[in-house]
Amino acid sequence: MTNQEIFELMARFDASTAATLKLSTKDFSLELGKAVAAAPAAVAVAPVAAPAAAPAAAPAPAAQPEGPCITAPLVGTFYAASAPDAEPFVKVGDKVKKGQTVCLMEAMKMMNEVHAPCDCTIEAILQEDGALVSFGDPLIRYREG
Amino acid sequence: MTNQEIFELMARFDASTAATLKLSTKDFSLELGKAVAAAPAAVAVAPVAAPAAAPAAAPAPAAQPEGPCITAPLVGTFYAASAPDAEPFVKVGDKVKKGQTVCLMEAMKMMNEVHAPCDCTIEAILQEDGALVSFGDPLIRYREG
Amino acid sequence: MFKRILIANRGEIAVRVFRACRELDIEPVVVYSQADVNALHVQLAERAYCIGPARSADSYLNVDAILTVAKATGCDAIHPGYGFLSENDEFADACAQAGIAFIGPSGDVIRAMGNKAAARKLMMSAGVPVVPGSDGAVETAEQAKELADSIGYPVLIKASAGGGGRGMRRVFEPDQLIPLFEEARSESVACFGSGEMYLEKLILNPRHIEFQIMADQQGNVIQLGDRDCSIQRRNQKLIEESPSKALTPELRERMGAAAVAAAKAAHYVNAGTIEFVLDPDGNFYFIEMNTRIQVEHPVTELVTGMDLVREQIRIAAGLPLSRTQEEVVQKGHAIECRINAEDPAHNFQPCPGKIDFVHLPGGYGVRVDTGLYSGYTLPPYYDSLMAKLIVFAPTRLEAIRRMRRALEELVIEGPANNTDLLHQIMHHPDFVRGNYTTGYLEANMDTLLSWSRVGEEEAKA
Amino acid sequence: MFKRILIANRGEIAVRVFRACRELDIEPVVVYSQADVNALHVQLAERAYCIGPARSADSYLNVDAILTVAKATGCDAIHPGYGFLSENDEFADACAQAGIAFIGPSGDVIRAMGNKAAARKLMMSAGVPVVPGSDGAVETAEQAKELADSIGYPVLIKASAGGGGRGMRRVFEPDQLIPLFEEARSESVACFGSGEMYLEKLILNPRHIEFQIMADQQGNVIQLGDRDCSIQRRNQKLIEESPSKALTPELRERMGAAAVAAAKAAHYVNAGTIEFVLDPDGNFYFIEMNTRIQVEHPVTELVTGMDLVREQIRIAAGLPLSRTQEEVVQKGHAIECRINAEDPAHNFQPCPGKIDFVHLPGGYGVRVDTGLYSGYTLPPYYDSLMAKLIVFAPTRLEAIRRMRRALEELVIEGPANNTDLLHQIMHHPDFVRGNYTTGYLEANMDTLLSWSRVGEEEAKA
Repeated sequence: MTNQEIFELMARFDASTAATLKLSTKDFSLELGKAVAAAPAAVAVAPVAAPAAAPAAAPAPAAQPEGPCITAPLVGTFYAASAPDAEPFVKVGDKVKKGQTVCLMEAMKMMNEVHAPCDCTIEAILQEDGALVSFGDPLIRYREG
Repeated sequence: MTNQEIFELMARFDASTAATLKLSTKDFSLELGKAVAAAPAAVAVAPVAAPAAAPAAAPAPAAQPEGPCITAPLVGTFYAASAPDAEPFVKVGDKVKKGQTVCLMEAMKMMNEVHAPCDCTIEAILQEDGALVSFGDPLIRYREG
Repeated sequence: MFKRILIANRGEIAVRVFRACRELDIEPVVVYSQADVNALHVQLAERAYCIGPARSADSYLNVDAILTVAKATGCDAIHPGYGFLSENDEFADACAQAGIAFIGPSGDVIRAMGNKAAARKLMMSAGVPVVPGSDGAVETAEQAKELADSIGYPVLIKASAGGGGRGMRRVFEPDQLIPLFEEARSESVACFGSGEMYLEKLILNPRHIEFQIMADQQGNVIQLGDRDCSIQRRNQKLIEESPSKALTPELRERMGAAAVAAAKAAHYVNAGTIEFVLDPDGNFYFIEMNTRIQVEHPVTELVTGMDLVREQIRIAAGLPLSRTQEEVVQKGHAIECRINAEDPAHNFQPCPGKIDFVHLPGGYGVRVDTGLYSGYTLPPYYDSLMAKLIVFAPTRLEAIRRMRRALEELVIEGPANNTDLLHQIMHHPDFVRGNYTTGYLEANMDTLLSWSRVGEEEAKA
Repeated sequence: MFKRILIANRGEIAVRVFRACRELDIEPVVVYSQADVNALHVQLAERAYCIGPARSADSYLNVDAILTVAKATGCDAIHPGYGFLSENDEFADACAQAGIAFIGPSGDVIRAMGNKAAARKLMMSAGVPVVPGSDGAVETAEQAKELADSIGYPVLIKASAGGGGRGMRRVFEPDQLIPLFEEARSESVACFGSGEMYLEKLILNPRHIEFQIMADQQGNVIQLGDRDCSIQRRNQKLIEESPSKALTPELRERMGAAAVAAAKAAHYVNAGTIEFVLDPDGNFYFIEMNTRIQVEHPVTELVTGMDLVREQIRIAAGLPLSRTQEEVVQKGHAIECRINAEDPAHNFQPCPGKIDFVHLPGGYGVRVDTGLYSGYTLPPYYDSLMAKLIVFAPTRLEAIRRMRRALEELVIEGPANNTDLLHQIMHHPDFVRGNYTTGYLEANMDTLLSWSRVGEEEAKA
């Protein structure tokens, strides 16, 4: 890709409403991003309520943790251990085998085991024991190997 | 101004929502403009009405003519000549003196003479004879000298 | 009264129910699919939970996920909105088993009214007119002739296995009955391998008229007047109004009484709708009962001054109806237009995508129910309803004029939509006169589209 | 009926009048200053003319420019909105001379009601109570004492040249009258070089109650009920509601009758407002008459179901009132909040500027009148009113809850505004009980602001 081609791409990108552009070919890759944040989507937040009826502030979306994560396969309650007084399935630093149970998710009184997707090392437990967790939310961060 | 400073300015400008930037100091001037049009302002246009009640399409804002213009000093009716059958005050190509009457604007049955702001050559008559013209709208384009 | 309600829906109806909860000081809990993370109902809510991926079957139809959230958040009721799980008898049962109030009728009632044949029988027993027909299969052409002679012509012969017009014949003359019946049966055998045939009266140029019902757990049933929903495209309603121009006070009275009788026969509880077809001679026939809140409920709210979603919640909480039949008065005129992300000029192809800019109409007598905002991206996975524009005025003509100006104010930059088509209909002589049937849109589509094209060219010129 | 109306205003009221014109099939012509080229009323209009630069005196107050456009475009009427030329008697005269209907009362009526002393005398002659006082200057302290004794304490002594509290004294005890009078007079002489003094009854903890009047050219006068506008800051109304919680049916009846008597005495035509103060004992006194449509007219529209701007236009066209007094029924409860671009935390400093994003509330019982749209820049030259949020519900408490949820839905990204303050007021026990006077805001400002700060900190945490 010549510089001239890149400039053309940049110009098209500037004129479009896209916020990011990523392009990669065999021997070349380019990333463009606009400085202006996509404000409107985040904007429709209710004004702060009066103390008399103050609802809790809307839960901030969980910060995207760095590194791969095991995510919730369904909406439900997260349990780190098989029973309230039992040892957690995994702790930070544990090395686990692919398929090993790392936590439970309860939905409709059914306990669903969540398994490690590969041999890996546990880097962080991202949910509180007993918390209601949305579908797709990150549960446990890991590092392969 | 060093190039470094200009680059910084450009970066700030990119990140802002401003559409144009003009800067001038004693011995330096800079203009920046964004390619993306300020969409929202032009957007609140009523959908096309049905034929039964079809209103005329909203008058497009007069295209900004190139070159300096004599603009309407008040809202009123534009007259190119002193009477319906008289010769127009000026024609395209005429050379006029500063202060010379170039057209009339009628408001409240009062005729207001519009004068040339400098010695100049008439380049275009931008309004129809007898048209209602908004305050500030261009009437006559001219070239100095 | 309930403490916390889970709203098991999305789009404008989720926002509608959310508002009713806030106004009753009930905490709303909302759920959403991964495709709806930026939806307005999620933005508004303090408590929102993702229940699955975009596909409805995995999220908004996912009973386990919804009940899990309801229980974990301590909800004592679930509002199903319309569509999705709203007429799912098993979901209503599951809510009841979980000790959570389902804001709607019981699973038994949903089941009973969901079975067309059973519902038809129930209505007949309650003295509610149904479209006359064979009440099951007719064995021979002679039986069919006998039946057709007794119910009167024209009649419609239908193969029970039929579809797409195959095995179907309209019969206008008695002497055509037997040959056409045989023809239809042969076609059905050839196409579907079955010769089972039905017969029913063919209603020409019908209106779709429905009555809003509200019934409490104490056994009180009231009707809140009629809605004319005849402006449809392939059974999808586009414009609804109340009251209908087709009904005389006497006919309205009789149809309302039939609607109440229908609801009572079904032991109905909560909000429901009795749908009728009305022929040009003023004969009306029950078609079906919708056991949920309808998209078009706001027109009834505006003419009766009664908040139907609030009333639904009160009823589910065990409170009696807030009005008697005598206290329900239809006043003024309301019209609703459905703004859909679909392109009328291209066979109503759905047009999801980013809404770059939206400006909604406002002012006196205008109501907008929507999940749109500037910058919102309409996902491609669900229906194309973007917004409901509802107007109210003392008379029908004033309401039409108000709707015109509201449509003129509406600006949606981004996906194509049907705003212009709706605006053309508001100027069409047959609509203005109130002289339309369910065939209106098909019959006038070409005219309406050509008006739009002319308008577009004028705007460009 | 008129063919074409020029709207001689800007902002939300220009949009309001524009809508009324469209709904009556009257062509609206709008005018604007150079600062308003992107304003909503200009965007909506087919015919829009710039009448001058930003400064009001050169544009919206420019009588020649406005009449020039009206004549050149063939307008047969002018709607002045509120503010600007709406109570300018000479403009009303000029319209009449130009053969263009001024949508409001005649110049003579505007003049008569604009002169406070003359209006006061007229009201007294019509038997309408006015604040008891000296009806002109009092010469000596002894005369003042005699008058004060007759009208009862407390009284207010005022220097006719006074201002900012100088030369003003409140007198609660008879024996304080003479010394305080002398003191005030000395102060006035020292400060303003004048010793001319007035005296009037001091109304403690008053409510501001006003009645909407509508009068046709045939001499019929009706009143459309009351509005309570006591939530004010420095005489700027912030929240208005109808009906007032302070009035008994009997008192409402008497005040309404007084309002009609006042309008009849003034030979009033078109929409007007009679403003009263109401003391805690139920005594009411005329203060002034506003000879135009008011900002807060929508609350009356919602409780009476009567379109006031439409009615104004009909009256100006010579049509009789569309309702008799008996046909006017106040039903339900309406509240209006004025959303202003001003920062309550910084002494209500005006905050014009770019509106990056706006999301307006909607749904049942919510009306928004505004000129805002996403991307609009609020110019610094005019008043700070951005939007009016008006709700309607069967009862006052339901209306308050609806207003809370509407305020919660409202999002304005850009200039600071008073949304949060209004939301706090909707939760304040005195407001919820309807227990407030014109002193409410000053007395509770600190509490309300501290609530907002707590809320902000919680939101951050």
